Amino acid sequence: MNYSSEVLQRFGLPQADGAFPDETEGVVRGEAEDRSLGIWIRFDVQLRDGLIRAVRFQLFGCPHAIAAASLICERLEGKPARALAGIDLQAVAGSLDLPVEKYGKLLRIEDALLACRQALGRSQDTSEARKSCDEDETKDS
Amino acid sequence: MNYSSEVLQRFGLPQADGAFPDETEGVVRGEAEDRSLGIWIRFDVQLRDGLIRAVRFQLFGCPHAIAAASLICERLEGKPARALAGIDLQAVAGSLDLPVEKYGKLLRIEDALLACRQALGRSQDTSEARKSCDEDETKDS
Amino acid sequence: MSARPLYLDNAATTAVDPEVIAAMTACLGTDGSFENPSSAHPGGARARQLVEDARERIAALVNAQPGEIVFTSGATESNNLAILGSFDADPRSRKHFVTTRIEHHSVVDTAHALEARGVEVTRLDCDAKGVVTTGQVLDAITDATALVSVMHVNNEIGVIQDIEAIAQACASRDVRLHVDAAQSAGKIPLDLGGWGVDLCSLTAHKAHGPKGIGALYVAGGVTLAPQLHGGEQERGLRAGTLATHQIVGMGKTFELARPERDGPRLAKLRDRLWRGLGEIEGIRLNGCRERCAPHILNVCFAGIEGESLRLALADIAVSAGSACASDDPEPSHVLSSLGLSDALAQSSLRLSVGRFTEPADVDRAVERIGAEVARLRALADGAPAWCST
Amino acid sequence: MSARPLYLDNAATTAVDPEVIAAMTACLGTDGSFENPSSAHPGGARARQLVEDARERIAALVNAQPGEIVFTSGATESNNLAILGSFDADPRSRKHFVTTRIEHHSVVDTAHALEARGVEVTRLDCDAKGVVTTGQVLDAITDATALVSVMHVNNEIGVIQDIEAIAQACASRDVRLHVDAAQSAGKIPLDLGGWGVDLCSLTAHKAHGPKGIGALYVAGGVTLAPQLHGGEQERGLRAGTLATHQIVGMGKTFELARPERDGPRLAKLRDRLWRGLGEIEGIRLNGCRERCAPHILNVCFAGIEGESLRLALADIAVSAGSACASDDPEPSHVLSSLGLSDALAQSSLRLSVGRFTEPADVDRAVERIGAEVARLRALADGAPAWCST
Ligand SMILES: Cc1ncc(COP(=O)(O)O)c(C=O)c1O
Ligand SMILES: Cc1ncc(COP(=O)(O)O)c(C=O)c1O
Repeated sequence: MNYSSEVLQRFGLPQADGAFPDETEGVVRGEAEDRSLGIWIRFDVQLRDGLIRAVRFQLFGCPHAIAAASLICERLEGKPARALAGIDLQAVAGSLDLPVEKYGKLLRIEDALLACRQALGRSQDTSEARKSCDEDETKDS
Repeated sequence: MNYSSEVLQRFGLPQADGAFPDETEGVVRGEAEDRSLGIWIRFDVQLRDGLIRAVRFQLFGCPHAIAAASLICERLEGKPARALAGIDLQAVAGSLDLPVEKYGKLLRIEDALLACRQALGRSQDTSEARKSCDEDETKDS
Repeated sequence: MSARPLYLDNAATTAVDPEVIAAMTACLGTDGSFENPSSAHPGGARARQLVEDARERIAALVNAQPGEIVFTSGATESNNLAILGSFDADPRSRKHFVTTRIEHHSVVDTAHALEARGVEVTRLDCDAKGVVTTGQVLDAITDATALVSVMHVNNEIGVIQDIEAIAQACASRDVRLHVDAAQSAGKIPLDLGGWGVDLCSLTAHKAHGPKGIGALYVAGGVTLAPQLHGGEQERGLRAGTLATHQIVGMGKTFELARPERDGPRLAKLRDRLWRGLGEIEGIRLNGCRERCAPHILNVCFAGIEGESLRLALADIAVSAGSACASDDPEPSHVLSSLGLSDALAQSSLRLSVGRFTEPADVDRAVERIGAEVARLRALADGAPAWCST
Repeated sequence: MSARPLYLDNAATTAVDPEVIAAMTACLGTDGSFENPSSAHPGGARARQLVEDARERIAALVNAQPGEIVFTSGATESNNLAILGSFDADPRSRKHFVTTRIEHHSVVDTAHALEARGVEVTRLDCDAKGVVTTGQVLDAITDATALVSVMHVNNEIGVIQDIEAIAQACASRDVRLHVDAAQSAGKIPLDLGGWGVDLCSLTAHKAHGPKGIGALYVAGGVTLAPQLHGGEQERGLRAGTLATHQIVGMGKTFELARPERDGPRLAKLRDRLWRGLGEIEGIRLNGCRERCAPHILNVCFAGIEGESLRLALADIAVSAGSACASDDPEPSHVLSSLGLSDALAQSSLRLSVGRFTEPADVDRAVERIGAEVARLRALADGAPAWCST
């Protein structure tokens, strides 16, 4: 298996691994797993004033998944909460030079973020949120 | 093919190779050949007072044959003429450690010696000569 | 701390001993014995003598006669020659082969080749520790069985099969036994003559000799059909110019090997490794503690994803499964045979020590592995149970 | 006069070039690239890179793509793999093989093995100079022909076949061509890609590389059935741990080889030898003066018994026939094909020069041969005519 330097770097020194202590204020948690793909992931997202202040992740899975989770955490910080539903998976895969057979795991990572979004318990319509997030992402990349 | 040191020595430096000049006194000549065995041999035997004074040989053939011819020449010198018909082939083969597949060539060498004996033109009965020669050889070896 | 890279992959291959390198080099250049051992001239005869000396040394280590050693390009070729050569030469054209599920690929794939030729193959299961019993072998043998092939030391988990007993069993049924001893020669005493083994594959590069040279022990009276045609080398059993330097290298390798001395030294290193790693929670040994070759330790780190484990320890030369299959993401057929799930098989590592492994190397490896395992465990803290099973 | 032994047997094998020895040695010890090229760890990757570099160099010398080079244990194995592998993989199961009467034993014997499997073999005669024509090849090809195998340079008499024309002929009939180029690589430019050869056997040890390593060129799109099972090495075409030092040695060998420079140098030495020996009465050249590889000279000393000739010159390393058959008292099948009697074939010697042959060596050889021939001629003076025919 070949790994891009982006993957190697984030795998060796993930930027946002871990979790927030259980009672940390403003933290929502979201999980996803897929036994057949060999991945389990959990995000802790800390929000303040509608913005994502910090994200932490825990993960059982391959180096690509670890690197992807790490990169996503980096990208989310400082974004509005709706960004949780608007990660551009293609862009993540591209940045890390992920092999196609790993794309399935990205979808599970997205699921965990969506679970966070859901946990936020907002009343907004998710599809509308996703739409504006997409706009954000486009500007962002 | 392995060669005994006896063969190697006589092949590298045969003791009696060559022939006597055509008009040398007291020289008889005898030849034999066998195309299927790849051997041709010619002996020149010089006699004086009924004794073999010197023997020379010429040969086309394998190293074992050359060594055998050389050894036989050495053994004949100083012997009575009847020794030409009395070479102990077993002893020669033993001295040189000849492989069995070479024994056929020894018989052709013997033929050439017998031809010399014939050339001597003596009236003695050959079988009688051989008999006494055999006695000589036994003492000799 | 030394910068020397950590090499714990001696079951994949080994560094060549300096004495072996010296012996090999002396057969290469203009001032050495570079001549063709088949040549009739004195230089050829000298090379031939070196080849015969090497044959003697190899025979001596495994209790064989020099005439029973046939040089090949390695144990892969030896396994092919032994198995295909036995079936091609079987006077009764029998068409049944008995082997195990945990053989090296070169036996596994040769068995497939036999099947394609209409031979029926019985593959014996091992137990959870990797052991195959004599009873299983006996039960599998039928009137149609031409050959049984059981490896001595498994290359992934190190388990040692009881070849002496299996040889007796085969002999009792008049069936030929082939043994793949690629991993054991030099580390465990081999008594091929005494045990009554018919065919045995050997290789140099697992015992601090060169790669690309091996041998097949062919017990006196055992007939084989050559698989490589051309030239009368090796009594017609294996054509091709004899590679003097390789053969001399293998001879020196087997001369230097002292199983009675090297085995215990390796076992001490392996035990030190196991003591150190044993401190790690949730670690398990794959294979059989009581019947394991001295140089191999196969461990499972439950709860750590295999690919991440391997990448985290990429600076330590170890194997996941066997080297030959390293590009292959399939879980090891050997670990699967022990009953491990695909995930646990993927989370396993083979660590193997050698002549040049020092206790300090083992300690550094334990430290590094401990640290990475702790890091990845922390990362996966809270993961569901299936991640550890 | 130097005591350096006279080595004029470079067609049997060659001394390894010091640069090649250095490259090989660097792959052996603990401080070298000794790791298994199939291993996933960085040491394994480094070894793999060395293997791929070598593959590129070998491909470059013969105008091939690196992916078209499959490593084997030598040209013997390459010949076996090319021929048996072609028939085993033939989609139409065709059962006709065309080859010549002057091939190396590894082709000759493989053809016999094919016959045992029901393949019909056509063996083309050569003319009195050793040449086989394109017309003969075309005439022999039938609808059942799966493969044609013609050697490039004959190992006994050095005659060069017109492979380019033969390749065109085979292509025009849609039949696969295999070429044994063991003797030519490094001495004569090979343009495998340009000529349209399908399969070509190469070896290192005839060109100042190590024995026991060779390659098979398998042109893109040509399918073969592997003959050695186990492991995914060499795209599944040849199992067995890759012998890094051997492969690196072959790579260096092919990198150092410069046919445009080395060929003419060798030819000059060979011509000097022929000029010197030509003074000897009754000497004849076996083969073809105009189409001869630069390093080989095969001469017949009519009127001198073969075994005595060989023993007399035992201190000079030369060959009677080919080295592989040196223990074999049978006359060479190649010389017989030229029409020589058994006796004349036995009275023939192959002298072959190499990179380390100096003009002074040639002169000493001429002197020694001249003296021994004179001595044995004198000894056989007066012999009947049959001794010279
Ligand atoms: C048990 C076993 N058999 C056979 C082989 C193949 O040996 P070689 O690399 O000499 O072909 C190996 C190692 O590669 C092995 O471990
Ligand atoms: C023409 C030819 N083909 C094949 C071979 C066999 O090559 P190897 O010795 O590499 O098996 C040789 C030499 O031995 C040869 O001269």
